Amino acid sequence: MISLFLRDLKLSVRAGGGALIGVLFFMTVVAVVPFAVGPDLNLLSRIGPAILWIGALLASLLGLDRLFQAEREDGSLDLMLMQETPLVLTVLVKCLAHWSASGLPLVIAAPLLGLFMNTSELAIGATMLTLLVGTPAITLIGAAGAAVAVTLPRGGLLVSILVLPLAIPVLIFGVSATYAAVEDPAPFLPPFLILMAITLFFAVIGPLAAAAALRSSSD
Amino acid sequence: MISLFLRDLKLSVRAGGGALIGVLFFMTVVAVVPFAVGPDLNLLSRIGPAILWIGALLASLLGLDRLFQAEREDGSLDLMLMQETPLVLTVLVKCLAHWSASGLPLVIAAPLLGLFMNTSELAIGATMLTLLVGTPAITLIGAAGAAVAVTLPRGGLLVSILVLPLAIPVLIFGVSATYAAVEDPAPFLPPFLILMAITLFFAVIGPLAAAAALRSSSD
Amino acid sequence: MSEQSLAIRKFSDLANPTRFLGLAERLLPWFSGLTALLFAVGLYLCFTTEGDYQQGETVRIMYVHVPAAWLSMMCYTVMALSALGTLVWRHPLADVSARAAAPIGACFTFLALVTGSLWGKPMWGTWWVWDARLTSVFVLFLMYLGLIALNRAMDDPGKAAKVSAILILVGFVNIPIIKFSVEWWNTLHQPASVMRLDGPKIDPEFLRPLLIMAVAFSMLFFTLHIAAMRNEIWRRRVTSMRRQAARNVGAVGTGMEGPNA
Amino acid sequence: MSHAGYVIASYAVAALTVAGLILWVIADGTGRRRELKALEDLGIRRRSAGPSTGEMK
Amino acid sequence: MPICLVVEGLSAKRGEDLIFHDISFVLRAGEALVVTGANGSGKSTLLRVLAGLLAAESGSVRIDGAAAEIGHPRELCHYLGHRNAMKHELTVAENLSFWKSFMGDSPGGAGKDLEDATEAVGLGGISHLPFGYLSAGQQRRMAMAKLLVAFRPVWILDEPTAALDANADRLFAELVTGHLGAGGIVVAATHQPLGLEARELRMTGFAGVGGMV
Amino acid sequence: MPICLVVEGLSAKRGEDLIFHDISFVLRAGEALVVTGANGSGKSTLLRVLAGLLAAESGSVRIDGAAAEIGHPRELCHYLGHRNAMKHELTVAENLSFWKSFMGDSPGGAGKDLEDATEAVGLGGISHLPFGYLSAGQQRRMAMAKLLVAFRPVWILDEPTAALDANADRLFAELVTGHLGAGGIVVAATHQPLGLEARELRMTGFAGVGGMV
Ligand code: HEM
Ligand SMILES: Nc1ncnc2c1ncn2[C@@H]1O[C@H](COP(=O)(O)OP(=O)(O)OP(=O)(O)O)[C@@H](O)[C@H]1O
Ligand SMILES: Nc1ncnc2c1ncn2[C@@H]1O[C@H](COP(=O)(O)OP(=O)(O)OP(=O)(O)O)[C@@H](O)[C@H]1O
Ligand SMILES: [Mg+2]
Ligand SMILES: [Mg+2]
Repeated sequence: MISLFLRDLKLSVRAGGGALIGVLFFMTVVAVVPFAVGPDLNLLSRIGPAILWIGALLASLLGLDRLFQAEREDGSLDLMLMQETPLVLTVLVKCLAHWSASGLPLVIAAPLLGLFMNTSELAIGATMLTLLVGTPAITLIGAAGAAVAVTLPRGGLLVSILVLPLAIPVLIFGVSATYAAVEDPAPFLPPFLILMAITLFFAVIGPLAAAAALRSSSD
Repeated sequence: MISLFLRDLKLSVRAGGGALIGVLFFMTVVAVVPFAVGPDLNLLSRIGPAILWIGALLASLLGLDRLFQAEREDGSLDLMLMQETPLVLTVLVKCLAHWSASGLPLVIAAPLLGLFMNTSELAIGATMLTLLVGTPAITLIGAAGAAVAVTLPRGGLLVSILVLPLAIPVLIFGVSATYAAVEDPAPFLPPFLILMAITLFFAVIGPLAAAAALRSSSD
Repeated sequence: MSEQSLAIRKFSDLANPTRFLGLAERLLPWFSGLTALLFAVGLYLCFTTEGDYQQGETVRIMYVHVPAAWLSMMCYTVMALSALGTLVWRHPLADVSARAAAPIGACFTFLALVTGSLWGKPMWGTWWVWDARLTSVFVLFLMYLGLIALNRAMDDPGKAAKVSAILILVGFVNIPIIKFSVEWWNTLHQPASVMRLDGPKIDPEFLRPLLIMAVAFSMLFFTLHIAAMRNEIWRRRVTSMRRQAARNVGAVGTGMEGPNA
Repeated sequence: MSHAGYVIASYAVAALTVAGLILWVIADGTGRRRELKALEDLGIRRRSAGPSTGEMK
Repeated sequence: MPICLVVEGLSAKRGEDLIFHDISFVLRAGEALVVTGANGSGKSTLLRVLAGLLAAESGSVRIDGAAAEIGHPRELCHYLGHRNAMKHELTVAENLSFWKSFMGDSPGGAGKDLEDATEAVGLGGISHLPFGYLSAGQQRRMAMAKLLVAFRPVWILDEPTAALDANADRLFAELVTGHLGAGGIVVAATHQPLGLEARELRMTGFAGVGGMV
Repeated sequence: MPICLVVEGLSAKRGEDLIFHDISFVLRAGEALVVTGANGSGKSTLLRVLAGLLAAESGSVRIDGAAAEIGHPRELCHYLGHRNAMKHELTVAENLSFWKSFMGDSPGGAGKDLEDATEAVGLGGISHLPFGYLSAGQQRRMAMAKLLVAFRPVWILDEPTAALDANADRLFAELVTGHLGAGGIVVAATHQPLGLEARELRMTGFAGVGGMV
């Protein structure tokens, strides 16, 4: 299992700087926003956390579709399906590797971008925390979509169709927890705990669904 | 040429709803913003057009990377490169088909989303008009990025990164034309005409650059 | 050997990477020594000169910020010249130079951004504003990163060279925007006071360490650039030798003879 | 108002970045040199004999 | 105790159509089966059913006499399909050692180590190269080395010698003979003679019934 | 006037390395050339240069005696590579008719219509199926039908018979003979004998000159 984790990490570093491209995309999206809404710092600092979350969501979605498709195209998936190792475990480890290579860098880059959006220190911390807790959920549920779409030719798009509606709650609770941390009356913990619950829930459901989809889609 | 246009349309309809996903993503982005800025309707209606434009911009990037990559993977690109038909024309037709399948639905969905953002009817009309004129520019310049990235394993994100900076002028003039239509003192026509000029410019530059990149990337 | 390939041979001699390697081997120790020396002097001056009566101690940030900002623009200019070299003269070292410069430029731009922000917080009361100068420097940073990502994603250097050369040249419009943004638009940022047509307008007390640090940073850039170019040449040799190895094994092993032999 | 923290922070960031850059260049260099050595030890020459031609029958 | 691959009344569908129907055979340790037939007659489909990658419509695949309890017969099988299951970005050694540690060995045998395996397919000494640098034929041979690094008693091979030249064909025949000699079982689909002694299953295709020859 | 494919002093690079050097030949109407050689010797590279898909390092490819003015020799060529250039989501008929109308006919001939072409490759009557439902060999045959629906005097074929069964091999030989008989030209790279009369070009390969750097 560790060998799988290491292999996937190696692959994403070696195959064209996966992490770098994800972070760069994130930064570009954030940099585009002031051009549209104007350089008004107050406004920017208000929508800052939301923009960060949208950017992170998009960046983690865009690479996801290759999670199993690459394995399928070169035949590795067939071999993984045949092993004694429970498929659920294989899926989970692949998700972890994917998140470490492309989700974690986003979390780490978030504070820098938060500064650009003139977000307060507290809000930046809250954004980082919610991203840290929330992005794994996107990867995990994305894995299920990627598995469903693995046999489809234009999987990339389909994954998002399947995953986006499921990712919306993550986004909403992530964003509202962040705002709750900043604005006084709203309590931070309830939405944050819900976010954690969603992540844990997806950590179970995502790999299970993905494994089932992979089994049945093999042909 | 018509056969190419029809084939590409058929493909995008048959292979997993390119249109649908773009619209879905667009809706997600728009749906999240109210959570961020709070239920302040004035503010929402103020930033509404900008958010719609950002959403549309990001959504049109989503499918772009497959524009030539799919053709390359199954060898069709080789044959297209060999024909008498000028490559520029082939690229242009492919762009048109892509825009009809995934840009047009965004334009059509925009009014609905505009209502969610409490945008005035006039602003909605202006947004639609500017999107109608502006989104082709994104597809056309995106084609150049897609052609550059055609040989890359993780083309998707890289295309967006290459294209986003070039799309910024489109965004700026699209948004400012929309605002100009709503706020009285600023005249609507100048930015709108500039937007049209940018689109026409990209209609020439994009396919030319894409054709050149495709020729040189063939191996 | 045909005439044409002879011509290719001859032309390539002019830009012989092996000669470059020899040169680099000889230059590098001197360059690194000089850089270290300049930094020692520069840093000493940085901390011994007086603070500004208006800005207090924070003026010392200038000695890092301004050279880093200059270098970030100079590095891009070097890359743009190299890009011209790739496209116009097809000089084989030009592509190596552009590719090696990108990470260095990204680091300097990063430094300018961070030190600028660290200066902005006490001076302007905010880490960041979206004005023309700051935005254009951020765009420069993104362009560096984009070029690095592109180079890493394309494994065939020949193919990456052309594409990135074009991108570099297109992106070069950003450089004058950075330089003159403070004059074209009114921004929070300070207008130029050293690099002006009518001579520097800055107290020599600050000018001395600033200039020495600027020279030190430039030497650092040249040293690193030469070393990175050398690394890049080695990297390409490794790649080419590996392909060769794959082919040789095929030749030595089985299957050298065709079916109809 | 002295703001020493900001000054120290900027020098620290500068030192770290530059040190990282230098270390990376050095490490890259030694790595490539080692790989070249290994390949040369395997007896692979960079420029080998004449180019191949097809032969017609 | 030697193993034994038992196939009983197997039939499989592709989409809506029955591809083959009621195929039964028994392969004992040391026996090989070559599956032949025209294009589209269902060879690949049969192999994928045997490897547990495609659900059978009816019938069963069983392995008797395995050294330990197994969950599913596929766990005792190697499958070499049209694609090589190797990553172009990683070196050959990284690829092989990943599969070696990920797959592990089936009870009753042990995989060779990397050097021996690449040696055995005639490509010793280049395992430090990225897989993508190899030519089509070399890649195929390295995929075969995968059969050696992790031990599985049953090999299921789909057109293993496509893209190989005559010399490599011989080498492959040796590998298979060696595996059979050690008590293994091999099922291979092919268009070309493989140069080994084996029983043959002719697929007659298009809903035809396969007949043992 | 019959056409004539003239290749003079051709050489090509892959990455940094010269793959072949100074290849010259002339093929007249009705002549075929078979390119052979070990794996990685540069067969595919040569064909891609002939098809204008890869720039030659030096030398030229020319077609003399074409019926009309042409911009580039590649416009008179069919290229069948390793990949089939067909979309899995579209039916065979949709695929073929797209290529028929997109490519059009070169002057001096006319393509067959779809039914005749699928008939000619032995798969008449299944053109309503999505291309993805076909087996490997059937897909390859349908890709060959593409050669027939749009007329091109020169065919450039890279391992055309890979994955074909013996029957289809014969059928392919017939197709090629027919094309040659009608005054066409064929260049094919292959590992297996194609069963037709042709001149042979052996690539000796493996002696790449290390280029710059
Ligand atoms: C992140 C924010 C900042 C960025 C990206 C930035 C960028 C730059 C650049 C690119 C230059 C070189 C311009 C040229 O050569 O004309 C420069 C110079 C300079 N910057 Fe900044 N800067 C930032 C913040 C600040 C702050 C907060 C201050 C001080 C309050 C400051 C003071 C200066 C000074 C004094 C110069 C030298 C100008 C001259 O004499 O030519 N900068 N900066
Ligand atoms: N993914 C699929 N979906 C539906 N039908 C399929 C699919 N793959 C193959 N078929 C059909 O199943 C039949 C058997 O195909 P299979 O690939 O098993 O043939 P094969 O004997 O391996 O042929 P070949 O020699 O060409 O490889 C074919 O008629 C084909 O049309
Ligand atoms: N895309 C590529 N980039 C760089 N080098 C390549 C590329 N494709 C092939 N090569 C190299 O060019 C050489 C010739 O390859 P080519 O594909 O022409 O061989 P071939 O004769 O067709 O072999 P095969 O019989 O395996 O098809 C090989 O040594 C290979 O390493
Ligand atoms: Mg098959
Ligand atoms: Mg080949």
